[in-house]
Amino acid sequence: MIKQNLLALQIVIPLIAAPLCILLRRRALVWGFAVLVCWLTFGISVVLLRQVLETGLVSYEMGGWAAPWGIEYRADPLSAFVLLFVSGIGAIVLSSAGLKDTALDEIPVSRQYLFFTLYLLCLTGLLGITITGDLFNVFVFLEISALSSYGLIGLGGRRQALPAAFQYLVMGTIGATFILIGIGLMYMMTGTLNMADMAERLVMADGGRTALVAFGFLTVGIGIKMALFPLHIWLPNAYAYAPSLVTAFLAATATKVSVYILLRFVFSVFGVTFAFETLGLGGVLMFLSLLGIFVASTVAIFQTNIKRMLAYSSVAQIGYMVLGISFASTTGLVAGIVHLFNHALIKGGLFMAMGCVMLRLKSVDIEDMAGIGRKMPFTMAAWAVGGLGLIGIPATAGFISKWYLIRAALEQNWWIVAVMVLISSLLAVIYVWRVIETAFFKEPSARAREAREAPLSMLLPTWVLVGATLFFGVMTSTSAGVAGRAAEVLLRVIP
Amino acid sequence: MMDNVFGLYNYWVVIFLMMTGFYIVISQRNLIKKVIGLNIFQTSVFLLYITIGKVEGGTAPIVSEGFNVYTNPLPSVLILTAIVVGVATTSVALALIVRIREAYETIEEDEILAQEKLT
Amino acid sequence: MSSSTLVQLVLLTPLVGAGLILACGKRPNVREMVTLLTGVTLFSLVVSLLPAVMAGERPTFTWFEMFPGLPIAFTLEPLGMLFALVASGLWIVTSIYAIGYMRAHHEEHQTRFYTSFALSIFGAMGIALAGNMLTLFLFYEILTLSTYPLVSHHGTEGAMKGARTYLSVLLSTSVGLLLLAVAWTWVMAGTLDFTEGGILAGKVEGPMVLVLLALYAFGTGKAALMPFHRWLPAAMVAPTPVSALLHAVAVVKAGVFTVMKVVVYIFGLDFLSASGANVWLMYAAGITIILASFVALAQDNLKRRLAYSTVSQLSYIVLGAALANSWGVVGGSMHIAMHAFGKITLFFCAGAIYLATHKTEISDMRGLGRTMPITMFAFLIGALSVIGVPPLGGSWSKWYLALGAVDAGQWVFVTILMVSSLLNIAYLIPIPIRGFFSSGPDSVPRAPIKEAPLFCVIALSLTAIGCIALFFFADGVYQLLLPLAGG
Amino acid sequence: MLLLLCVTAVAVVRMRGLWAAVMMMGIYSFLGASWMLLLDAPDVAFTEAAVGAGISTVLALATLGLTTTRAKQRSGSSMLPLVIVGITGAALVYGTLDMPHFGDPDSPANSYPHPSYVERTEGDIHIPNVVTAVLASYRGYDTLGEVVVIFTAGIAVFVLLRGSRSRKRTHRSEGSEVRVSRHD
Repeated sequence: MIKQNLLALQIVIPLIAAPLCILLRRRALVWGFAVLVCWLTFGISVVLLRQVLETGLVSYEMGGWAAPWGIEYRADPLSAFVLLFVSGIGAIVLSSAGLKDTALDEIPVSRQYLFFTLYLLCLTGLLGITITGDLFNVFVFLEISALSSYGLIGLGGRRQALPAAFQYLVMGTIGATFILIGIGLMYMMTGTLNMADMAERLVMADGGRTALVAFGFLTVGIGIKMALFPLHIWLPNAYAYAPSLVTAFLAATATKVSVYILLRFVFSVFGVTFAFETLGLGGVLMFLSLLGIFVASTVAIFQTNIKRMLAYSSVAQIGYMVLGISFASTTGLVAGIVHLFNHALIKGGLFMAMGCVMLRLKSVDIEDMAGIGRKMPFTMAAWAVGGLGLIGIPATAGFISKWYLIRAALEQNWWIVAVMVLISSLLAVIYVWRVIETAFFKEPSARAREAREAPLSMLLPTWVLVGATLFFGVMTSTSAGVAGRAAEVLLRVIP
Repeated sequence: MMDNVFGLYNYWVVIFLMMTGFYIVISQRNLIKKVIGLNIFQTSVFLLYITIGKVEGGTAPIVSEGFNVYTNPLPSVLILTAIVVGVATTSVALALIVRIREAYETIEEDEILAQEKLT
Repeated sequence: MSSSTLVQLVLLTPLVGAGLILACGKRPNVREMVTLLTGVTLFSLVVSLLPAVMAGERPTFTWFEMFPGLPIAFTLEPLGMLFALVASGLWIVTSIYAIGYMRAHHEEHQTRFYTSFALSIFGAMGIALAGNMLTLFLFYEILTLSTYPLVSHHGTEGAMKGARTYLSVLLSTSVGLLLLAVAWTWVMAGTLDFTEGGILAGKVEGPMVLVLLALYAFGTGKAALMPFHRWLPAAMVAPTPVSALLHAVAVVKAGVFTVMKVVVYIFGLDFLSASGANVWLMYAAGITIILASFVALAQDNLKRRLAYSTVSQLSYIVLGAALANSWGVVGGSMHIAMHAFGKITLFFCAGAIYLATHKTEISDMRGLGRTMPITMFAFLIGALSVIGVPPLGGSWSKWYLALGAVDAGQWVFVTILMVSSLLNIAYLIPIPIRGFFSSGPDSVPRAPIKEAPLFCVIALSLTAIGCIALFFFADGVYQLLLPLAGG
Repeated sequence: MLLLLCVTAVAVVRMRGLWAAVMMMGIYSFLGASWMLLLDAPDVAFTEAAVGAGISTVLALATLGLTTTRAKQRSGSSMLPLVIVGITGAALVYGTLDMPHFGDPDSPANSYPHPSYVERTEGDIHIPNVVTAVLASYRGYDTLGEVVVIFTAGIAVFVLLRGSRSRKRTHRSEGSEVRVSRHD
């Protein structure tokens, strides 16, 4: 019974839990409940992934109505993989918010229980996007996650959070509306909203031009959502001024899920042939991603607010993922998908560490962080490991992604691209090292002198993420293995 | 050619409306006007969907004796959902505006940016 | 214990040592005992493996697969054996020296210092034992990163700047060029294992061999081939024990070791010499040898002069590799050991002089031989060994290198070796000469004998004796290395 | 009808007064709703009239009450937005060229899936209004999602506006303080 409804439970559990959070109200209580729900969701996704790896595809018809009439939920290796790390990171990040003296303190006490509600809703939205097999349903869940994240960002303590959230809202809504237009046009051409069904009918449908435009709108819309350069302008402010926990969660998951939608549309709905051979999407994506990597990395170097710096770095890292996708080869896709996962871990860990810093310093300004490595050695050690992952030093997860990316480039004899990827990681060295140098080798700032180590309840989740970065930097059979399966499914190497 | 013009005329109008809304969003500096623009943009997309569903000579999809041709019900269903989503977005946006006004004493984008530069 | 277990232990010992040192941070005496004990354990483990390797055994083990078909694996072969012996043996001596130096100098953050040191040795051991290029690359980066805190140890603006140069050159070459070369090799050859006779034969052709060799040679920034040598003088801001062990032995030798490994086990001597792609590398090495010597001549700061001398001497080894024949490879590899002993002695002396007199500039060092006779004598021995005068170890490696050059028909390089030896004399010998025979500033009365702390003197005497001993034991080294040449 | 829609939309662009702009928005929604009615989508039309024209407008007016009613004369070039909009619009028009014509009963959207919702509904659900039927059954899940969206928005608005008075004070008293982030 449970096994059959696993797909539905994945969404329904956090969905139902969200309003219950309002009823609980008391901080410890609501935290315990929400964390439990998150871990439960994670557990389900683990079972689901194993199931998918066994059978290849798990499908569920919502309400018992078969597609194309009803809404179908389906999980293939890619979606199961995304579900896994989104729910996992969601659970880890939320675990840190528990007792007194954590990053949750950035949010006024009177609103903390609502934070949990929004958090769970956002999680629901992200999971829903990943799991659904219905185009319009994607839009609905997209809006759930988006609306809740506007609220979450608006919770940020500084007033800059408000315009940041507003800007995100405007751009996000434009993106969503573009996606809606795309969906509408697709529906017009095929008469169905089910993705698998649509992929089949698209081949029969004549009307290349409409499909082309639909494709364009979907790509631009998703591009905004995933902060693909140059559509990224909402992201740095949103990440910089949101509460640290929110940043950690969103940075690790939200853009990743958007990349997932892109993969889904491009490979599952439109098909490689149409997207890459007819349209030459590869060239466009490659150009934009490389440009994005360089520009965003360079901008990151000049930031003084470290959360903002990491946000720009995220824009650059999205570039790596898209670059991998743009190769449209198995290795390239593995690179893109595995980087989804690896970067989620790395950025999650880094922003969690920033949460610890924020908690103790009340600032994430580089000047204030001088000498903090001596006062908060565990926090900053975690940051340093995460930073190394960002650069792609061997034995961290970042290296794995880079390795696949370079291999993908070399396999197709794109020398220049391989070289550019490597050069760009040197830019990461600069912005990461600036922080390491300041934190460990400079004389402590006034704020740093008064700081002390972050509480264990924050350090533990941070180190779980950072530890995972190291673990998946050497043990790649899980991450790269599943990514490989996912890539094969997307490219229809195996049915 | 003329066939095309008549067949697609409705779409073109809808496109014009959508683009007007889109233009308001990205060109206006006043936050409320941006929201209005978003609203118009979204409403126009709803019109697009409804236009898709229209069947020549059909009638509203309420099953009753004497009618055989019905307009496609699915777009209507979708748009009912989308309208609600639109309003939800609008309300969050407006709430944000209220708070921004409290924090910055203005709802003009340029002035907010100017204040940020100073602080 | 089987030799493959021993190899694992060799790798784990410094890592465990680092952990223990960190744990004992509050008690300096215990901490330094742990350092020494780790060093001794490590060295004895390495030595215990020697007979097996001499007998032709190649202990191997695999940790796990990082990528499908591409594991983190280790194999101990003669070249790695030599490097491991030199690095672990000299670590003990350096630890003795460091204890004297760091205490006398009242350095801060000593726990961080010793921990990073042990981690660096861990990196060096990993490089020595690496069974494939990916593993080597992994430990290469570990070595780079673990040395960084040592270079920036003082935390001053100058130290930070030096450390920044250090890091940026090493990281950008390794990430920008070496990683590319490794990935490319993987894509083309389908393996990265170090295999006798190389893995690239028949896989790459024409000018691509040249490009790939260039990526490897310049990508290995630690080999300090010009123009990527800047980090080495910059790293001289570190405390002297660091300069001595890491920037005369472990780090730089890891670089040339990598080049040697690549030439022998990735390209294969026959393939490389047949392709003719090695000729430019000879010239690049030759130019570095001569140019760096000239630069060294112009330096007045003793440590900087030694650093440029190292740059020059490293290219001897690169030259040996580039010759791609048996004499060249044996000579080059041997030079790893010979130069290590000579140069570490010189650095120890430089540190001792600094401790005793706070002098860093060569022009200030007149008459020092009278106040610090042991130090200056050791300096002389080290200098002579680096120059290559019998009966000191350095003479053998130069001899084999010259043979290699003759064998390859490259008479130019015989000349270069000669000229370089002359330049060595010109920039090294004046220092002890002035020390012993030139009187100090006239106004200052003759100072009594004042040597550096005992620990330091012991250490520098040991390495100086080592220079002499190596002359007589060179045959052992030769026997060890012979399999490299395919003999 | 369509002309009126266009005129209203353009009027919003030109207008400075926010009251009037909001009213125009309401009118626009209302006109849109009327057109939907003409296109045989009465359910949507009613919803749009009530929610789009009604609630949105009221909310916007309430916001105006809390903030300000005049938009500043905008400065700077309006070329870039025009270009973006132009390109987007042109793309869309280009896309229409392959579209099935307006009202075409054989278009994929109107002929698939077979049997159609209308035909299935009669047998499956027994509610004459197909839209309601589909909404509640086949795509009931979207409807659930819609409820969640409302809920989410409600929470978000609540979170944002709750205690905003106290925040107001904090912000003012803090003046240009940027780094300190806690208020409670």
